[in-house]
Amino acid sequence: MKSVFYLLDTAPYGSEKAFGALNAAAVGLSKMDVILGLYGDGVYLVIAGQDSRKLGVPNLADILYAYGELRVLVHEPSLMERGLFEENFIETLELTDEEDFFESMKKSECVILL
Amino acid sequence: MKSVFYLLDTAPYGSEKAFGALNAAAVGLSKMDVILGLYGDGVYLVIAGQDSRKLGVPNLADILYAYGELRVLVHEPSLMERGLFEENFIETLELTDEEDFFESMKKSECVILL
Amino acid sequence: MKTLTIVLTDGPYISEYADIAYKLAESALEQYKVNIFLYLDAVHIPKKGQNPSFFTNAGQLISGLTEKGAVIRACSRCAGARGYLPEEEIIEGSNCRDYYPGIKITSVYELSEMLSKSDRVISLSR
Amino acid sequence: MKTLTIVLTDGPYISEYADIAYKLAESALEQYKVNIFLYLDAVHIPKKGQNPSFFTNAGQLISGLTEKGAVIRACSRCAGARGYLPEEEIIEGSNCRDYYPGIKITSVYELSEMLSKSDRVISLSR
Amino acid sequence: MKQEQTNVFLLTRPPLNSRSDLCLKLADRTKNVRLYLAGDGVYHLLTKIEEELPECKVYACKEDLEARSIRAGDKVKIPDNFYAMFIEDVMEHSEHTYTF
Amino acid sequence: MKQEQTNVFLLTRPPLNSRSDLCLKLADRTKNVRLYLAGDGVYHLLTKIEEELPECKVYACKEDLEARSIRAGDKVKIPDNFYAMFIEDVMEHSEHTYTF
Repeated sequence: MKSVFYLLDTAPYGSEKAFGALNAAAVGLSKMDVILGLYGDGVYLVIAGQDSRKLGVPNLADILYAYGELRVLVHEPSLMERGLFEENFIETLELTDEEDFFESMKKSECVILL
Repeated sequence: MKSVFYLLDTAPYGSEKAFGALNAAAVGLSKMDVILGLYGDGVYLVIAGQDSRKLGVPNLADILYAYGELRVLVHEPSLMERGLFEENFIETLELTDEEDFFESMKKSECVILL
Repeated sequence: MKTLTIVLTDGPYISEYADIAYKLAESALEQYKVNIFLYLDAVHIPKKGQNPSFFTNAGQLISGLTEKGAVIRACSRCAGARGYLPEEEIIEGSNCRDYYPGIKITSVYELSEMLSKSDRVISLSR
Repeated sequence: MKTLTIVLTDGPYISEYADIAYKLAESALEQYKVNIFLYLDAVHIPKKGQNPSFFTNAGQLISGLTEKGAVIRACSRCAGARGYLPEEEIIEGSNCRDYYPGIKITSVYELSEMLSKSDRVISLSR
Repeated sequence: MKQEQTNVFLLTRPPLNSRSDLCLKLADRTKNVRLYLAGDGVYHLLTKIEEELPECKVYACKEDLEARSIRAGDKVKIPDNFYAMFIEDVMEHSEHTYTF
Repeated sequence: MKQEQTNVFLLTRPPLNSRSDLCLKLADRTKNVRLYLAGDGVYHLLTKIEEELPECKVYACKEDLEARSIRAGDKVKIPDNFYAMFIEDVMEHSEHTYTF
């Protein structure tokens, strides 16, 4: 495999899955082309200003900033369905329509859902 | 508590949840009024003729038969949505419309989702 | 004194319910009796030796509740399936050497017992 | 020889993916190299001492695959969080005394290593 | 004067989730509802749940709002100690408690 | 003669599930699809998935059908050894493999 597409469809903080997807994607960067695709509830990760200190869990937005070289695609229809139009988004992410999102999945050699 | 409503909304066999809900409901019978409500994917449990030997997991239909005194309510709209019209159902179950299903939940002193 | 019973079914970290149950129980213990029943994957919550670098140790949290009076029990079928076995001897309030102090493995009948003696019940599961 | 890597994220019993992974790996091992990476809750799968009265022992199943040549590794962060700690000493092919034989705890970097050397990848998670 | 009995709902799932739908359906058929949003339940504020359930008092957990960077509208109450308030409501003033 | 490259999908989720929807959307945009149903994925036969995806070859796992008491229509293939067939397809004849 020279490319991998991690798909995250779980909301951040309610589960370790978002943290796990970010870690797995980040450590893969040195060996492969890695894309993290945010789909369904995974798109909640885009909101800027997350502060998880009082929950005693890692700040996932900070992890996204720390791995600026990681390509993160955001499935726009999932954002729209969830009422995420007026929020500020983390800037490094790429909003993609359904067509482009699925094309990226198909272009990657493998897709991993966590 | 004198009454408990266990709500199962997970498909049988893909997870231990259905087995867990059946066991918890069955052991409660001696102390309380127990209802097991099948909702969403939980309604797949109604199909007669289940044979799980080759999977190496308990036959959940047999457990339902074994606890004939357990009241099991089946949410009919969930059945319809899942295309379960032409199947044979286990006879001891009670099909209920949405109104009655929610009324039963409200009449029980507590609702437990597994 | 009124009694609250909390039923959990998820393991730690993969879901936030161990943390939420801790906060609920901690608040409730100031005035009420609290039971927690660990069912299905929740029997993993009290496993000893957790070292979650970035998260709060869920096993220690929940074990700490027993010092404040919470009664915490794990389902023996679920625990046995996952490799947690009850023993005769009780050490630090636990009958499982794999568990943090204060948490005992008992049968699922204990769940019915807890429920029948409770005023309120909360279940948390993903 | 072609290589298949299977990525798991769920614990045993609560999901059927340990069983499905076993069947996939067993078939694949007849002709191919097989890696299995245990991530998140899947690090519970190899826990020793499982006694699931009504189900097939998932830990023994997966441990048996290593005898047929499968390489099975667990994420060290996920394992450590849940109380499974790697040790220096390797006994029966494992560096964790809580684990069935043949399964080692390694870092998540091993996942990238496995993926980059694989021809096909299958992930199973609920 | 005795406080009126309420029905307390705790919702910890995000929108577009089958358990959230079940919660909202049941709340819709119930009187005197107090809806507590914690965990991923606070994402319902993005879809204005407080306007969908105008009869219902809505509370949200501050730590969960901060972690997820969600702002609450004026109709939503953000208690200083969410869990203490929830527990008091459940134990002392509620007829029924439902958790989704 | 070289066999045509296929795209192999393994679906283990029931209908009305967001991952099933994602699987079907992706399958719909993909050529030469072989859809393998295992686990709770076999419940898709109740909603006639083989008719929704007429271009697609559909296989179902026998043990999973039996456990769940699901009958398969004529268009659905039920291999003697589902996993052996799946693995051969994945390893030897597929361009891509997707699991949902």
